[in-house]
Amino acid sequence: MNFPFLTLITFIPLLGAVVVALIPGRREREIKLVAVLFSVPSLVLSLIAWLLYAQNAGEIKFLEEATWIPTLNAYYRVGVDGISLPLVFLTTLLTTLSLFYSSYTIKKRVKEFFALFLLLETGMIGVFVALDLVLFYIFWEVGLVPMFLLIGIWGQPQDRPQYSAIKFFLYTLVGSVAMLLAFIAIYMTTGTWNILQIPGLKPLAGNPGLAIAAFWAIFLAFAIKVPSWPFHTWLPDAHTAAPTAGSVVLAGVLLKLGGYGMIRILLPFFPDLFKQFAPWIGVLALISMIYGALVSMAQWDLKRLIAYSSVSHMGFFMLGLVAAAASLEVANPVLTSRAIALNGAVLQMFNHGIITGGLFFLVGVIYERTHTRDLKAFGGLSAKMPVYYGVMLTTALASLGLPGLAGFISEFMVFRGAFALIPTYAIIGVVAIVLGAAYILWKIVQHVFLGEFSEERWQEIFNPAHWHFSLDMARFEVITMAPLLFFMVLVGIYPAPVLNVINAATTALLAML
Amino acid sequence: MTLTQFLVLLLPELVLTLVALVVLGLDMLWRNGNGSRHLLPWIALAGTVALLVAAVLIWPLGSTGGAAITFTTGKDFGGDQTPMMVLDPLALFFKLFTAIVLALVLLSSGNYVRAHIRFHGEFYALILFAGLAMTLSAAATNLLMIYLSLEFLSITSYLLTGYLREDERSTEGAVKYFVYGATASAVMLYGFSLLYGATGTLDLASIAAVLTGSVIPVHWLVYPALIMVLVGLGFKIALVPFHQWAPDAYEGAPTPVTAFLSVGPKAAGFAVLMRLLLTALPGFQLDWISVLAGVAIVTMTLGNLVALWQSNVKRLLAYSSIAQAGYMLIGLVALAPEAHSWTTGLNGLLIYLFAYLFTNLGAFAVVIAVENHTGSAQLDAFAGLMRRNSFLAITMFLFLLSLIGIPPTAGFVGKLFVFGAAIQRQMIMLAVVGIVNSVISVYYYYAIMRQMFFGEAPDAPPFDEGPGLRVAVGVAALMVLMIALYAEPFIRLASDSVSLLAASF
Amino acid sequence: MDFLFSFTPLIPLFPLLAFAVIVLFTYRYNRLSSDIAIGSIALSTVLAWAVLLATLLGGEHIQVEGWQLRVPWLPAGTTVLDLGFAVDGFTAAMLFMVPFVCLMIFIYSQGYMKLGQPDQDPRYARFFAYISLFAAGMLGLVVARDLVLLFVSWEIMGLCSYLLIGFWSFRKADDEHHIDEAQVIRARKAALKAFITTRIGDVLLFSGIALLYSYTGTVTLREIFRPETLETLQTISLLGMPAVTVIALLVFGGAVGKSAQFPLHVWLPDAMEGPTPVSALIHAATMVAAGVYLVARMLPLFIAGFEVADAPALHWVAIVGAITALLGATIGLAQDDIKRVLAYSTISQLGYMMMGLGLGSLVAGIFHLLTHAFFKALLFLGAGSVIHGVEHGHHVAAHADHVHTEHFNPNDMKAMGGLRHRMPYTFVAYLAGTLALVGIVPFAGFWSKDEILAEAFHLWRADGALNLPFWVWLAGTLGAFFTALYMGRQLGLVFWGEPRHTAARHAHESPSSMTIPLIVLALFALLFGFVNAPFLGSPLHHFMGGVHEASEVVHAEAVPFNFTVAAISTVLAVAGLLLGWLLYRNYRPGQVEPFQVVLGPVFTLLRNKYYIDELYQQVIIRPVVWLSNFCFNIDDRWIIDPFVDLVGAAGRVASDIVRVLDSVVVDRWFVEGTAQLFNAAGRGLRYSETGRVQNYLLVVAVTILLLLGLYLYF
Amino acid sequence: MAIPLSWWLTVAAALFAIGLYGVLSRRNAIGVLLGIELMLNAANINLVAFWRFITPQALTGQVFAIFVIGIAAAEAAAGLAIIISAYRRRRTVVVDELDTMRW
Repeated sequence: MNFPFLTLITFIPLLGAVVVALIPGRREREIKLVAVLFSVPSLVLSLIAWLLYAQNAGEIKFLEEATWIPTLNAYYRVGVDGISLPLVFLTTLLTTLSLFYSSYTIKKRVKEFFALFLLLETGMIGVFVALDLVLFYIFWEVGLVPMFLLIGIWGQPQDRPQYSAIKFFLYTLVGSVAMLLAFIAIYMTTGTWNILQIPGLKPLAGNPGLAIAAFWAIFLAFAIKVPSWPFHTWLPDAHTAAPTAGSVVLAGVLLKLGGYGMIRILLPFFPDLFKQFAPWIGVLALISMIYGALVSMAQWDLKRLIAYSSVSHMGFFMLGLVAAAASLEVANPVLTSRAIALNGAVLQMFNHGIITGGLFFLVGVIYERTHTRDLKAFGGLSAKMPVYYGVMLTTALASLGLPGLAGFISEFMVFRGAFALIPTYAIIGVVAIVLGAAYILWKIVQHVFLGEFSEERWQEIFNPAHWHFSLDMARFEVITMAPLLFFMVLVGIYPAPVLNVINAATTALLAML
Repeated sequence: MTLTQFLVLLLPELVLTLVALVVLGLDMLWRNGNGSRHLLPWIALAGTVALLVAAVLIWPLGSTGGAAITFTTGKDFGGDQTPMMVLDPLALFFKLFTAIVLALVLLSSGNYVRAHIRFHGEFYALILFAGLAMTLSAAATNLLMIYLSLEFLSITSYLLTGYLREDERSTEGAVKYFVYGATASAVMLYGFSLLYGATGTLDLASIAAVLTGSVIPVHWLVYPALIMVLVGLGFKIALVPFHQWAPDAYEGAPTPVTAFLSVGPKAAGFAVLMRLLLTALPGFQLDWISVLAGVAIVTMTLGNLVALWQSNVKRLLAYSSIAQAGYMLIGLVALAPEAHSWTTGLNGLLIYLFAYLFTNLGAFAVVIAVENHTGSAQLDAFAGLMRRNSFLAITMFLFLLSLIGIPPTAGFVGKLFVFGAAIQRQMIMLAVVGIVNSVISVYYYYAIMRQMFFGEAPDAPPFDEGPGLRVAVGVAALMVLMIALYAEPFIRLASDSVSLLAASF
Repeated sequence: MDFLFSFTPLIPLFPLLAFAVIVLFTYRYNRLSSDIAIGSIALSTVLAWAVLLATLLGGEHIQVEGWQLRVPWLPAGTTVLDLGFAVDGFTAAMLFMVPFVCLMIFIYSQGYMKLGQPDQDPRYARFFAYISLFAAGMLGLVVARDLVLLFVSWEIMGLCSYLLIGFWSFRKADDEHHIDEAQVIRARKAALKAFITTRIGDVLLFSGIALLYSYTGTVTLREIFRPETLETLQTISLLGMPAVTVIALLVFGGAVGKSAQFPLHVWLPDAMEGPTPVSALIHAATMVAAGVYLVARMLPLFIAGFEVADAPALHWVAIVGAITALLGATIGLAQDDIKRVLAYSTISQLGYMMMGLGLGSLVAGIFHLLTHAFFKALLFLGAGSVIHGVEHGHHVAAHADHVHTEHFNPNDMKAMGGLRHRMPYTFVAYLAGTLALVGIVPFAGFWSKDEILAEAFHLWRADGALNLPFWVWLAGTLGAFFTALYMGRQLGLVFWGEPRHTAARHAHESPSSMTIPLIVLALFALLFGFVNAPFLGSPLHHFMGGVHEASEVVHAEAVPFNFTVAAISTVLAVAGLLLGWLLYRNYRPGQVEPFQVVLGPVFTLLRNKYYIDELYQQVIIRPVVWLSNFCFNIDDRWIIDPFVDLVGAAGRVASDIVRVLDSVVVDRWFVEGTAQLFNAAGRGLRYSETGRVQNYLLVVAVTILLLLGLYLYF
Repeated sequence: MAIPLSWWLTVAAALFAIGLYGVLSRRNAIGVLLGIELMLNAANINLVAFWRFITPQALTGQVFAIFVIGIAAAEAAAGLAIIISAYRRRRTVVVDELDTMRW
């Protein structure tokens, strides 16, 4: 396989960003078109890559290597396996959808928006494909900057966008600089940045104190991104302030960067330490799950609610990860349990991307019409916007883990693994499922869709002059949601296509530790 | 050594001197009403190019081993050959460095000078002379030569700082700069004298030799000497607590000069510091490492914390440059003798300097452009820059990222190397302090970003920065990216430049 | 005939397709939609009965071993988890009842939702979509081969109950429909209550399944019930108990939620807010049956636990069942809403089934489940028909005299009376249902209830002491009496005496689309009991009794018919029925209720359902809501957002001092404390920059002296 | 009679201290300038003294001293120029009053 899939997937958007930047700013139509078109190849290629990959199990594929900074022994090294591939696809999919959606909804500073968004895509994909710590770090930070601007410039004034933007920026930066030190320390002992080799070289094995410091430093960086309690507070603000597409990518992909990092770097580099600290990380996971659910139950701002629900759902992910890391045994029954847990974790990331991404699109749908997200302002919409009700209900149910939809599969696998390996945590964790049902149905469905529809209230929030599409979901909104719904149902009913890829990789990974 | 050798080895300096004099002369000729004065900056620029060329021409002579440049004292005095300067990789590096600094400063100063300064020729000539002083100081291997070149640099800097005679801030800054600088150099000179007394020689290498092999109990003199020398050099580099002149001088000076001051003297100071400590005082490692480590921490922290409060961008960047010097110092403090490892600290220092050169000069170029337009360097002058001149805004953003140290920018590579060195030497504390500081620094760099991107300036029309500035900013931005994405040649350059030093250590 | 089995997957598939088709395409065309729904369920019924036939003919090996179909579903590490369908005697028996009852209800709904009439329900099509999905869920549950598919169907039913109970929880602004604001809110609350309450049970079941899967590595029922698997489960210890017990309890928890057993029964009565057919569906054929079915399916697990544990799950099943039986029956005495009475009766009947299973008798429980499905569906549809009639009467009356506009609750039994003349078919059917429920020979209820009681009695006599079976038997018998009592009361109030309201006076018989299902079901209520009548040799026993033989722990032999038990319960039943009927036949509106006279304060207690709802409100719901707000405050007000504000503050510090000073004096101690750190530091240091060069130099001098001092010191 | 090195050094140190004191204490810029000159000359005394006592055969110390004298002159010139231009703007040569730029 010498066709440079990943390089193209990663850098075509960058090229697109440049092209967009060169188009004169007033030609908005062309800009939007070009931006969307430039995001499509990556999507197609990543899909092809997935299909090609599906046949062969476990190991890294589409590997590309080129010397980059010899003195630093840093390489341009990219490749994917079953863990990163779904996430790459997720990224390309959500980006294309976001760009498509935004081409209808973004009105101000169009050129900058689309250029930045494509740049952001490059950064995110890069993180998933990079197999060299330096490269990884660079992509990691590259993604940071555009998102910072997206939030700051296109955020709604009432949500203090600049404040949220800098908060997001600082939080992430704190984590990543700590991570940088840890990476350097690792390089000192192993002499390589190669993510695939380092686990074999037992980094910092000689220096326990430093190893622990490095472990927590890296953990911090990823935990902030995931985000795990108590590093989560940038999330609600960032989500609330960001424009719809921004929130979608933020929840759909950026959170996954952290999760992916934990699986790809933290776990393989320090399996023993991870095992040793698993109890503590597990506690964090539990707190994230339950606390996140509780807090989102207290929200009256739709976006904030979903943001906090992300905290809860990524808690599930961490629980699965902890379960997988809680034992290093590779004898079969245990290995299977660990693999299931890790599969659940990875799938949870994928699902959360699809579902929560969708939820944010749907918030956008109502926000674009009414310019409010206050749950108290709605009610009885299901009669007014039946299609919207149907779509939102499906997505929401997927989010609360209703069997038959995507969310359930990953939750089930996570808990399957957790019950086998860390029963106590699992028993506590299930509370989050009940709470999940509570805030989704009680807050979202009840307040927005059920109840009495009041015409006058509607009149004061909905101004037809500002909305040129149909009252119920417009065609472009339906088109945006369709692929996501498709995956929710597909994964919910027949997850094998996705899980085959993931399972192979996770099993290989765990067996390697 | 023969005159020809002598001339060849000094070629870059000679070229530079020549051009400077030519500029002065032409200024005289064109003073009265002749309209071709606008050529002067380009001539000066040509001079820097010539310097570059010359440096490249004699590169082979210096790159290997290095060639000593000696002055012969007269027959009646024994006619011994006293080495005064050396043409070694480090010296060459700084010749290159100087050429770039001068070029960027000259490019970005054109409009400003035309707008604010009466005597163009003198101004450009002075800048060239300052550059000359830099190259000399970087090459000097003899206390006398060091003192001379640094004084040369200082005096030119004083004059440049006070060049806006009608502007009281400028003159005030100059006075302070002068008083502080003169005192500091006097202290340093006293230190030199003690060092001479302790060893009986002014040549760095022989000082080391004497100190290592000496029987006479003179070591007690060396430490005070060391301290006093540090005062002088700390003043040049603007290390805390010898930094306080910097903000005033920077704020007062004409902005192009500020740009120069924020890079040139610092670089010279570091060059001398490296050479002096590593060549002359390797034996006193423990002393100066511990002192410098402390200085580095204080410098980073104080620079950043105070910068949080500035509302004038020039002053803000002044403090930022103080903090940056702190990061660079880590490279020297955490220098790793084993030259084979990827970061010897010293090469980190040079890479950082190089990255800093483009980043800071680029940033100042943008400030100049904005100031040319709004007539102010306050933060709010940057409001809505993205709408008024997106090129400047984006590049400025890039420079700020580089100052923070976020990839893919040059600053990241620099930090990678110096922090790497710190970790390699197990000086985790230093690295952590550095990291924390670079996070704090985000706050005030963000202040500028905020104005540029989020701030709204209703009645501010778009403007054009003019060719010179555009080139300067463009080149700087390009290099900032290059150094990060195609780091190899720069890293090698830096490593080679310090290889001799590290080896001699 | 075995080829018939290959149709099994289609049984749940047809309604599922109906759902999809209606929701996606035909939701605009009401009649077409309902026809699709009815057609699909009819097809399922046919297939189901075909499968039943095949099972009957298949004889022992099919009825016990069963037939199954596997599809690989998801890869799990080195193993693969596969799903599938299975049929055995038990399944077949369920397959006889479920789709058929559903079919009846579907047909009935067509009339109830007023197809083609001016006041037809605006979301008629959607209603049929939902009930189709509901049926699909139940059928899927029945034919599931493994716990995952079972759980999927299980949850789908949960969802449908949410959607259907809340079916009237909103309306178009321009909607002429009869529901009012109050009902909208009630329906909304009820739906949520149902979902969340059952969800609690679901989560327990979910945990149970996950545990089973973890310990046995499989979710396939028959593989779990292998003797060796059960033994491993018996040996593993979890939380100080044998794993098998823990899992059994978790599974039972699920059943408690779905089958509305005490203490999770609270959602069921409120579920009355849904349209009546939905109540019938939930109470008879689908939702609540699921819980019982689950426990019956997992019986080997319980019994395996019975062997090892000292506090076995099986006992809990019996105890909870007994409590529920009494609880429901007693509360039923004091309700005025015709449907609520039936709801509580359902609760208590479910209690009976649990008792039966709790005593280890699969067949007793399931037999009662089947009979109950028929007569309870009958009763609900009958009640629906009554309500429908009374409503109609109300409309007529309203049109008759225009002054008549006060709020009117068509469910209120005290507003009815004398309906036996106005709605003869309904009356007859209802009577049949009542007799079946009360347990009068030869109606279905008699046989099934009697078997449970007989079982208990038998076990008691077997060891003699006043053991658990005795108490179960006692509870059952008392329950039987109360059941008869409240049904007598209901008959008296609804069908006898003078009409107590103009609406009742104008009430009239429902359309045939509603009455025909009533009649059909009435026949079943009368005859279905004989499928397991002892004097016929308990055919059902032979048919499905053996399904758990493989596990080597369950032994199902039919208990011989016990005359004493039958006599006692019958006598009590007749007595209760007559008593209730006599007391309430001539009840006048406004007069004090006879029971209240007799029971006094107890009656109030019953009327308020033992205040359990209020209790939960105080003990569970409020604390949770409080906690969530508490966490939110932590997050947003007290700790973390302030911390974030520190970041923001420091960020603003850079930009301009004034705003910083503001943010420094933010009225939160946390910011105070921490922001000071930065700002003060910055500010303080800043003032070292006095602008006076000599101060600067002084600093230098001091520094030199300091360093020299250090040097001399060391 | 030869005066021992230590005496010279002491004198030089004293001179240096006096100069530094002058720099720190004089309010008049010219006075400050003089203080600096004193410090420079203190260094000169050192240089010459060390030359005489340690390396009489090589001229380095003396040469250095001479250079310093030259530099001092240049420095003074530049300094005076600056001070004068400041005086033109402010009509004062009091260093303390030059504090428009601070924090």
